Amino acid sequence: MKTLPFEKPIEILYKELKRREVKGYALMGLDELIEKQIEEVYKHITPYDIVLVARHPDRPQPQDYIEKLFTNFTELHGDRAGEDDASVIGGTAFFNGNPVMVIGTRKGHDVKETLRYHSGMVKPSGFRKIARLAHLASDTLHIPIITLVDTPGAMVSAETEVNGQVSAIYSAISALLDANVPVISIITGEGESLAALSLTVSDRLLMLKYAFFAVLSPEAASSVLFKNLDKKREIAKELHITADELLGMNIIDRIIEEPAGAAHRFPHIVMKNVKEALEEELEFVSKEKIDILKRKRREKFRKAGVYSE
Amino acid sequence: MKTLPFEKPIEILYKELKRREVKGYALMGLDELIEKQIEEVYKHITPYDIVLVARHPDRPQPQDYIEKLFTNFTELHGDRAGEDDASVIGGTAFFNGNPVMVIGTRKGHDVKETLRYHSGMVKPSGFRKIARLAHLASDTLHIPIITLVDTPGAMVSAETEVNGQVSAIYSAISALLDANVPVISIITGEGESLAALSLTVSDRLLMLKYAFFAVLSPEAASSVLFKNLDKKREIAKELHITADELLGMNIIDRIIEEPAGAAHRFPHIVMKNVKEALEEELEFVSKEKIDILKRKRREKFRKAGVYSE
Amino acid sequence: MGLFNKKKVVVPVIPAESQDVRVRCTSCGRLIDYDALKKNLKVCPHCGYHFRMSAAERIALLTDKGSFKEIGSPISSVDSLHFRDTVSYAERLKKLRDTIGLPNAVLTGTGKIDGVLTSIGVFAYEFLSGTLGSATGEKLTELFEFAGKNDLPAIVVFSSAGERIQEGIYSLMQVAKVIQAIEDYKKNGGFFVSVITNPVLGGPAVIAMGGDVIVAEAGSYVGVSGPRVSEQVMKRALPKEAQKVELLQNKGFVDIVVTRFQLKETLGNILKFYRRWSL
Amino acid sequence: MGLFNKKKVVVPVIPAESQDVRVRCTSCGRLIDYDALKKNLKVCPHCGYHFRMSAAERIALLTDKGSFKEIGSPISSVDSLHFRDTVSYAERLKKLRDTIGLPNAVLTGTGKIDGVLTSIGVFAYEFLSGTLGSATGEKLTELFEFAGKNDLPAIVVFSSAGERIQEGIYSLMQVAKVIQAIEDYKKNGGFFVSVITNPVLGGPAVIAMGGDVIVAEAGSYVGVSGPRVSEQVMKRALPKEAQKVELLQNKGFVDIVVTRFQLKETLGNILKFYRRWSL
Ligand SMILES: [Zn+2]
Ligand SMILES: [Zn+2]
Repeated sequence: MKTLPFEKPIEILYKELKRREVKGYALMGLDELIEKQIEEVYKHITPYDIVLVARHPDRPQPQDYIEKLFTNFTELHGDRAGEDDASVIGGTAFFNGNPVMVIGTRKGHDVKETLRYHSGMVKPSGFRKIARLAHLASDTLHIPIITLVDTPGAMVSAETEVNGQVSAIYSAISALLDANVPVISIITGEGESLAALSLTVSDRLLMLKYAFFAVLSPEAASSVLFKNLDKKREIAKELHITADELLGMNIIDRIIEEPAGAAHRFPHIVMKNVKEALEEELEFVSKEKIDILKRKRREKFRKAGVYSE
Repeated sequence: MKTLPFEKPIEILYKELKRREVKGYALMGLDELIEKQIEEVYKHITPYDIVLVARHPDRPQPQDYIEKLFTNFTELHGDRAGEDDASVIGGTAFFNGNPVMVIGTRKGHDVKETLRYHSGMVKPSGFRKIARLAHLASDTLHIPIITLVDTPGAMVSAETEVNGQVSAIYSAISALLDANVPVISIITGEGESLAALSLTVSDRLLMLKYAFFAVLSPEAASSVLFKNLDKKREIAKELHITADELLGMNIIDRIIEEPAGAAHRFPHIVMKNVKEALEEELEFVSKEKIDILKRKRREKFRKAGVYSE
Repeated sequence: MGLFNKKKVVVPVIPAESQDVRVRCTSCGRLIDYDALKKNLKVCPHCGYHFRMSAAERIALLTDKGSFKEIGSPISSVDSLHFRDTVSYAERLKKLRDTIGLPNAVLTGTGKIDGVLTSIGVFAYEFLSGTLGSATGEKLTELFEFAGKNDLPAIVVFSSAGERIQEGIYSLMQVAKVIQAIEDYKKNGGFFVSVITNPVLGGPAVIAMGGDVIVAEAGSYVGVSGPRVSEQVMKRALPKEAQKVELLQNKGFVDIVVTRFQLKETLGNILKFYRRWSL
Repeated sequence: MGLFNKKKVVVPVIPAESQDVRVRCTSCGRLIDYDALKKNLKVCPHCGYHFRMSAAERIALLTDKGSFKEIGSPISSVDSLHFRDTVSYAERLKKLRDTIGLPNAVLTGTGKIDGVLTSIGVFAYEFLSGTLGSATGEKLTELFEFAGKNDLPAIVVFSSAGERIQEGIYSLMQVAKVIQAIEDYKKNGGFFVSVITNPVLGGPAVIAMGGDVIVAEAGSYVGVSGPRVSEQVMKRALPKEAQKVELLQNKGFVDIVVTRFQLKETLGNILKFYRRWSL
């Protein structure tokens, strides 16, 4: 497992642990020490450290949650306009016995997957697929929509620009704004820029403890504001991108806990936490009338922002 | 001017006319003879002759009617999905002081134009443009739609198939079926196959005297049924493609007259006839309530076809 | 363009009660025992090539045993234009009624798929290549009207060479007629699942694109026209690969491509999601 | 890719009351008399390059003389996150209020265009590159609400570098907020005309795509992000041509591309078609 820079103190202990195991020495409480050290390290985690945790290649991604927490998943393909974007996965599935439409981004864990899903950067056809599946769930099947978000943003290339990237993003956002069914979103890892927005227009927005949600990546922000990447750590702090901060700002509705050491170390615990949170949220929205849910969703976006009159 | 095969008897007289003019001889009634000969030839015109007339390169095409009969034309471009198809021209314009959305196909008169508009064969983006402009006229601007049809059909190529030709045709047809404004269609030349259908879903369907409207071209029909082109003339008859026949079958609502010699010889007369017909039809649909128009449009298609119970 | 240069494959319809004991596979050329082929859902056991099925076979494949019931009155194609090509259309129709016993190119009814009651229409390719005539258009229209009235999902299994040339412009009109029925049905809460089997061309292909979900049988072709019309219109051959459902899935126009073995389960799985969540 | 290798051009904002008598054209490099440039609508008389206009100039260009009236109360951007980059955001805002006299990056009001009364919003690029902050989002939302209540068409002239980074996630939220306002407006019979001027990036570009008709000023660029963000995200430069409106018109995303000289007439011509036919 790749150790992140801020996890250095843990890495040394891990090495010692491995050495003792190999030589057959007694652990003498080293395992407990590691546990404590992990807690200590994660107690002082900074916003930019969280960005790195959120991007850890072994962190569970939306497709993993779909596989583990949903049954009867039928993947539906295509934007009906020229492409099927592999970075967006969506289809009908049962969650806890409830029929839902689940839509997620997909980054991939290894080089092969990463290449295939172009690192989870969403193409115009991906946004159009989101819009299409949202309409199908809302207008035809009448089933709730669950979105799972882990994306470094919309793809930016000559191809995606001339294929209508901005136009496609519009269609995804407006489809979810208008959905006549409950929408629950979970940011599981990276939640960057317009791509993240286009999947988080929802009635309930949840975030994993070590996920982040930002108008753009700290790297891009540093690049725009300072013309270099040196300030990405400082900017990460300025941007207010962590679950704790965003809950305080009323941008998100709930934090799904992760143990110290994060989801890449403890995927099963986090899966369970996501499952429980989703169960509760789905029960919650199921009890509300759709008119009231939609009114609240409307108000949430109508009121978004801070300004002075 | 290109003389068509069945017009041969006229060509000889034309040559004699030219010879006399060059030599300075008296015409001695030759011009009247020509007039009579034209009438005679067009009296015996066959369905396949009409196909050739409809395809005459000098025959006025939709873009010519737009230019001559409409004012303040603002061309609107694009399908919002990846392309602007030059074979479909559409936009807002005034006809006789009335704001309308006019949409036509475009074949081109010379080699350069023909290449640019790919002979009026409509691409997926063309059908999507038709759908988009129909929605704009119906749902946003609330202005009548006038379609002008002269097309050898939908383009069939690897590119158009993978860009969703059939899906795009569906969107054009359903947009016009559903339009909440009057739709008036005029077939001015070729009206072939699904491309012609997708522009003739209307409240009033008019045809020029020497236009034709067919499920597929006589050549293609001969090719499918006889595996060669030898029977195109016979099949043209079997298919019932002329304005006279289609009026009798209640497929079209009105024939716009052309003088013997047809629109390529007398464009000004035909332009005037089209203008008058369109004025009357627009007045007619303007007097009807849209609900009633739509109910009639629905019934027309609900009842389409002949079968036995 | 190497990808597009495969040879044209002619697909024979195997009569349900063939006298031949062995059949040569259209794709791999091997000889297959006919009974074995039938037991294998008419899929070549050697190469996986999907042979064509009749409408009756298709219904047996997809609906739960004994659950299929035809709906509506029988509606017959008629020779409205007194059309004649190599023979007269009237003669063709008479012969078809006598031999295959269908009055038009579509069979419509209700049935259960994995226990879910649905309305279903199946194109009969054995009836003039499943072409779309007036009677077929009327039956499809009635299917969607029936589905709407009875709050049922609608499935149509397509297989068609395109418009019924012998019915001229009436055939073309059916495309708009059926689309109108589909759009009405969908606007009033319907759920339409298109199933593409090999091949679906012309008007029926346009109609198939109305599916809320589009499922295709592996190796099928769907597109605006067949090779003859394409060559006539474009003055050049259409690369057949461009109409293959596997490619069209990548191009975003087909939701799911499955083999015949998975088709029923896939459809059942989708139907289970229709209006199952109580608002 | 030769098409995509043109050099990046930096576009200066020329202050309305410049002290310089001559300006060097960003595109052709020639010196232009400033008064002549202003008289030529800030279009280079040599090469046709369109210099940027301030919000006030844009309103003067498009609305009939004396017809423009601002709507709503002044709404100011605030430093909600106590954001600091090279300087603090609070300081930036103070300085902007003192120098250019705008409280946020958009000016909204009503005016006549060729005699047709319309609601109109104009992005002020001179206010932090027209970036989309909370105050800007609120003003745009109010514009569409006003247009809906008063049965007016809505025109927005876009020019923006994207999201207001200094307002963090609040800036991103404005994209959904304004789209919601646009969709409500359109559903209730509104008519929204987007005008793209150089450049429109990020969230504002997304919002601009909501236009029922999209008009663009010649030579403008519109797309998902600027060169710096693109390079950061993709690890390679974005060919700028891909965001050029002339290309995007061919790609079907822009209805009309016109020079600045034709812009007002074009808009007037479109507005004349709104609800002019009595049903
Ligand atoms: Zn085989
Ligand atoms: Zn210049």
